[in-house]
Amino acid sequence: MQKISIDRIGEKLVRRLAGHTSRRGILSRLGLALAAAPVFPVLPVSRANAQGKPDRGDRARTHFTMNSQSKDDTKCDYWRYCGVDGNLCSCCGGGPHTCPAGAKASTTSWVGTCVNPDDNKTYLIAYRDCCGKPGCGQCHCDNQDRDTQLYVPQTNNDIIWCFGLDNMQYHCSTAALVGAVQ
Amino acid sequence: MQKISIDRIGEKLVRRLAGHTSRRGILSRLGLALAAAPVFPVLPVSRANAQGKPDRGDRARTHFTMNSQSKDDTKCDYWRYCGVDGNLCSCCGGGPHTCPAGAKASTTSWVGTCVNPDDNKTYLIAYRDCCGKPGCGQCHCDNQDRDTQLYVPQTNNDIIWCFGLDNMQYHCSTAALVGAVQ
Amino acid sequence: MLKSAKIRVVAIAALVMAPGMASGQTNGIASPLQHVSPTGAVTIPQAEVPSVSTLDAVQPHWVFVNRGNGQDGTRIFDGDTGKMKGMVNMYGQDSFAFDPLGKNFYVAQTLWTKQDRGTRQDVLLAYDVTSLKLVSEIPIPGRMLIGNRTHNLVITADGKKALIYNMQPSSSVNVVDLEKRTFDSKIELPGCATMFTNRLNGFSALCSNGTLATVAMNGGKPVITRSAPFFNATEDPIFDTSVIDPKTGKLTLVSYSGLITPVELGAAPKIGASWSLQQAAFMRKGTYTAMDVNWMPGGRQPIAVHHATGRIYVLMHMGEYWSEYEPALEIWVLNGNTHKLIQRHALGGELKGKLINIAVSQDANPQVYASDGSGNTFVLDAQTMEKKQKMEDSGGGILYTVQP
Amino acid sequence: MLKSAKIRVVAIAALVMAPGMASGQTNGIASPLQHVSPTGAVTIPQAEVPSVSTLDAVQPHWVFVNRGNGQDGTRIFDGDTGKMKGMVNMYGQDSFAFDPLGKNFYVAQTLWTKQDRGTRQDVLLAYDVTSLKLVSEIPIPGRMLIGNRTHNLVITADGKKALIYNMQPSSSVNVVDLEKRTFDSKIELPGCATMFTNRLNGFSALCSNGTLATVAMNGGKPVITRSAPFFNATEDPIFDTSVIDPKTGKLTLVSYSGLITPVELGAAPKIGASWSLQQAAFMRKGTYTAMDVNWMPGGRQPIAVHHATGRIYVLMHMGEYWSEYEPALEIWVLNGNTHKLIQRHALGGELKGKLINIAVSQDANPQVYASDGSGNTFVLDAQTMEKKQKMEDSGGGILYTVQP
Repeated sequence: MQKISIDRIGEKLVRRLAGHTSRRGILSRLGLALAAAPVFPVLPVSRANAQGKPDRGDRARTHFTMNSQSKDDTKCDYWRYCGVDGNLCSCCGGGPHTCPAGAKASTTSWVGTCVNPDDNKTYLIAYRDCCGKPGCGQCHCDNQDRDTQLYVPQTNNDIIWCFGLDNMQYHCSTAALVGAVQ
Repeated sequence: MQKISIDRIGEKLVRRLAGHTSRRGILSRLGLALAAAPVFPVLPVSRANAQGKPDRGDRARTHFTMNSQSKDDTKCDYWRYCGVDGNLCSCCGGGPHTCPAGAKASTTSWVGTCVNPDDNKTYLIAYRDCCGKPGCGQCHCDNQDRDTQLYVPQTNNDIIWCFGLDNMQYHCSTAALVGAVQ
Repeated sequence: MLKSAKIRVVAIAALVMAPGMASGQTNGIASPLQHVSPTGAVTIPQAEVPSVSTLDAVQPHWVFVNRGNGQDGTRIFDGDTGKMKGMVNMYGQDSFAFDPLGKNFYVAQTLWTKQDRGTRQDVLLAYDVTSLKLVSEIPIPGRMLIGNRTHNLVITADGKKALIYNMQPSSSVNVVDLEKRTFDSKIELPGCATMFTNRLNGFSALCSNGTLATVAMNGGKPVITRSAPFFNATEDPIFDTSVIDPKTGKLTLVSYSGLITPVELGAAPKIGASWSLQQAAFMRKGTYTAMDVNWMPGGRQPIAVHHATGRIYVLMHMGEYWSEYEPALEIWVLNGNTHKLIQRHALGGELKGKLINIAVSQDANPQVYASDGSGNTFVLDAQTMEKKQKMEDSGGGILYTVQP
Repeated sequence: MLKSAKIRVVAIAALVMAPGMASGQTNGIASPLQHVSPTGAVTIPQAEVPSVSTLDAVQPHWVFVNRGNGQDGTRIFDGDTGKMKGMVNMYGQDSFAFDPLGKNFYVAQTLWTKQDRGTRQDVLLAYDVTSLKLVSEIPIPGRMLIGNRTHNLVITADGKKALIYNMQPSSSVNVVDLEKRTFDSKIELPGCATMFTNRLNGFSALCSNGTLATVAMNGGKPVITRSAPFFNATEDPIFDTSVIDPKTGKLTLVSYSGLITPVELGAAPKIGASWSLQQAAFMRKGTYTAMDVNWMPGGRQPIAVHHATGRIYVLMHMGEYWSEYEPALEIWVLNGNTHKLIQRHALGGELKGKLINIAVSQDANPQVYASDGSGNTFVLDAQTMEKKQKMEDSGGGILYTVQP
């Protein structure tokens, strides 16, 4: 499998974001984007920077995706939950991308790339926690596809993803569809 | 079984306690005694006021006392625990009348009258909670001998008996021997 | 157009990688971006934005399960589907109450600023029944810390006052004005607890000397009157989770030995004659005598009443004196008006010897709810006691159904 | 004489009855006093006064079990007896660390003043190891909220600084001066986390680009250097519960696929050659390839090292790629110096397919500790893996043993 350089994509992106600000300024701004973006941030990049084959095929074949279903979003094996760790908001009075009443939706998330068994395509999923209430306690799932450790936080599902909220008490996790990976 | 009037004993006791204070003053003082007494308060009364047979014999025969033991104070059936509800401090790093390290001993208690199988005598037990730490979680017992409801608080074992302490978080319960009932 | 437009994105993963990039290392190691989007492009057919749900109007078949068994919060379940509808935030020994006006869920709460240290804070909270948002937080000068009680926070029949039981350790009631949203007054209530609101916007309470105290709240200084003694508070206590019909002010009191005492609350409560559960079931009356086995009511919340029909549901076990919290082997159904047994239901399978709390919905097609204190709440058919739903990890405490 | 004197008393019960008496009712109902002491007299052979225990010096065979499974607090158990010795107060995502000087237990804590609302409070707490009393509470400007991590609160080798990982969401380390008991400084640590103290009183951390960052703390501005990349942080991550020997600064890192990488920490860490757990066991090397089954390390805390002998204990299961948290079917014991398998131990009974955390005592007669995340912690014989003790309701999180 051909390797591509994240750094080259990243550099252009960072430069665009950064304008004339200092390195320190860039970092802060990136931090800010994570914490304050009201919707999952999506940023345009030049396709020319990206090479390699799409994220389907054998890389998408995990134990989870080979056993997932698309009918019941209150079950741990629902396809979007390939990287979820926590209580499913769908079991707590909310929905796959809806917090239960009284909870607050985090503006940040970790991400997963999950395969929808209906079209065999890979989608980008944003796991946003719902916060400010005691743990829901229903439908606890701990799926592990592409779950990294703390030093790669954006795909770590143990972190309390309630950044930017007044209270970070964990209630449940949603799994919003953000995009289809080509 | 002959009934005796608690009120007559009580009145004399209250008068002695009260001196010349008002009714309101008496109530406050009684409340204070409950909350602030460093040791279980013992107050003299005239024996002449009390009649009736001792609290042994058939009244002491409960399911608990007929099955209790005197060897292992980390078991729910240890004789002193006839009225205990909670985690035994003996299982939490403390002892039957000792709080685990870092906990605070309540100065108030609910009471039980339990039969020691070694001498078949009835003893007055003060159940003092140890407080200010998360629930110990070990050796949970819920014995019910003479357990009353909230409107008779002195023998109710569901109350958090941490009155008088800065923090009333429940950790575990002790069972101190206070006296032998004649 | 935006929703379905095919736009090119990189995900947040790229952003967090920035520090790594900035160090200038091109190490050839695959990055998360590669898996997020190796082409650097993502199609967004319909980007889902976060939202927050609201609660439907409270339904008769909803059961509210109080915290316990290691779980905080009062969970709301739909008894028809077994699904969780939402949660009212609660902790430790917090108390829950419905609003007769249907606007709020009330919680009497005690917290310390630093959990096991810091400043104690006693408050009455009002949560909106639809948004479950906190709409009001009223400081009070203290409250009783005890779990699993149904009558330590009660709301007067007109919905204007909250009554919060306190013991510090002398016994009193803190009154909150729900219209002004302020603490109103403290009523001394020596020797009594377990409050039942009456239709006169006052309340009654059970007392240690076997009487019922009635507190008239008519604007002036509260007046307390006491009934004649009618029960034995230490030998045969009345469970303080006994049941009131808030619409009629009718109490159904049950004692450890199995005596049912009906009471009609009012300025001068009418205390009816006690009758025996066991005698209604053609058995010897329950006693509070040592070494005497009988069927006995038991559990933390051993009795439920369907007010419209007067049907009484009781958790029963075989036990001796002082077995008042033993879980049930049977559920007995009785007619509270005729004092006759309707049916005994032996509990089987995972229900046998487990249930300690019982409640019933108040509609014409009632459901029975029962829980085992270990996180499982069951929905039972009120006719057959057949298990219809099982809700796991539901909490371990008292069950509440709305009074319609 | 007082202790054994026969004196006449009434118990507190009489006091609480006072309100009832004052109402002037003589109702003939038996009172609690009657049962407390019907004669009005009590013999006090030896009145037991309340006391508070202290903790013995921390023993090598004590295991510290972090909160979880619905229980707060870190419980301390004696592995020889299975008995609980005490508890360190902890909640939610609080972090725990030993003091190299042996005086304190440290807890990095985050609380809100009103639990689910109010003001956030981030602090470093020091508890005295004997009294378990809180001796110091130092405010810090934030910390990372994540459970079950062993390297988010670490103490420098000289015991003078506490390092608390933070992400808000940019990555940094808050440094606390433990001598002055104040917050000292913030170190930016972009792209890295999981801190290992070195003997130079600085620390190293794992980074998302597969490097090890080393932070020199020599009084002035901290200097960060980075190693060459040596692991794949997204394809084959190193478990961030990997193990350090704080005395020698030797790291034993284990990756999802089963690669062990030894590292000698220092100003310029020496990163050793990786070797394969599976190859050591005469099997095909673990891969991170889809649809390829192998024995894999797994769990929340999958590896333990007995530093004196270099023995490595790993929780192993049969699984595919991305099965890194699966509970163990076997415990593998390897020689970390020779990279050779010593023994495979199949887990049976209640241990089979349950264990997710493992630790080992550091004395010459080691015990293995393992837990299932559902409240059960087991003491195992380090030679035979025979079950010696079972501690129920012990908590559900990370296990700690003291480094003697």
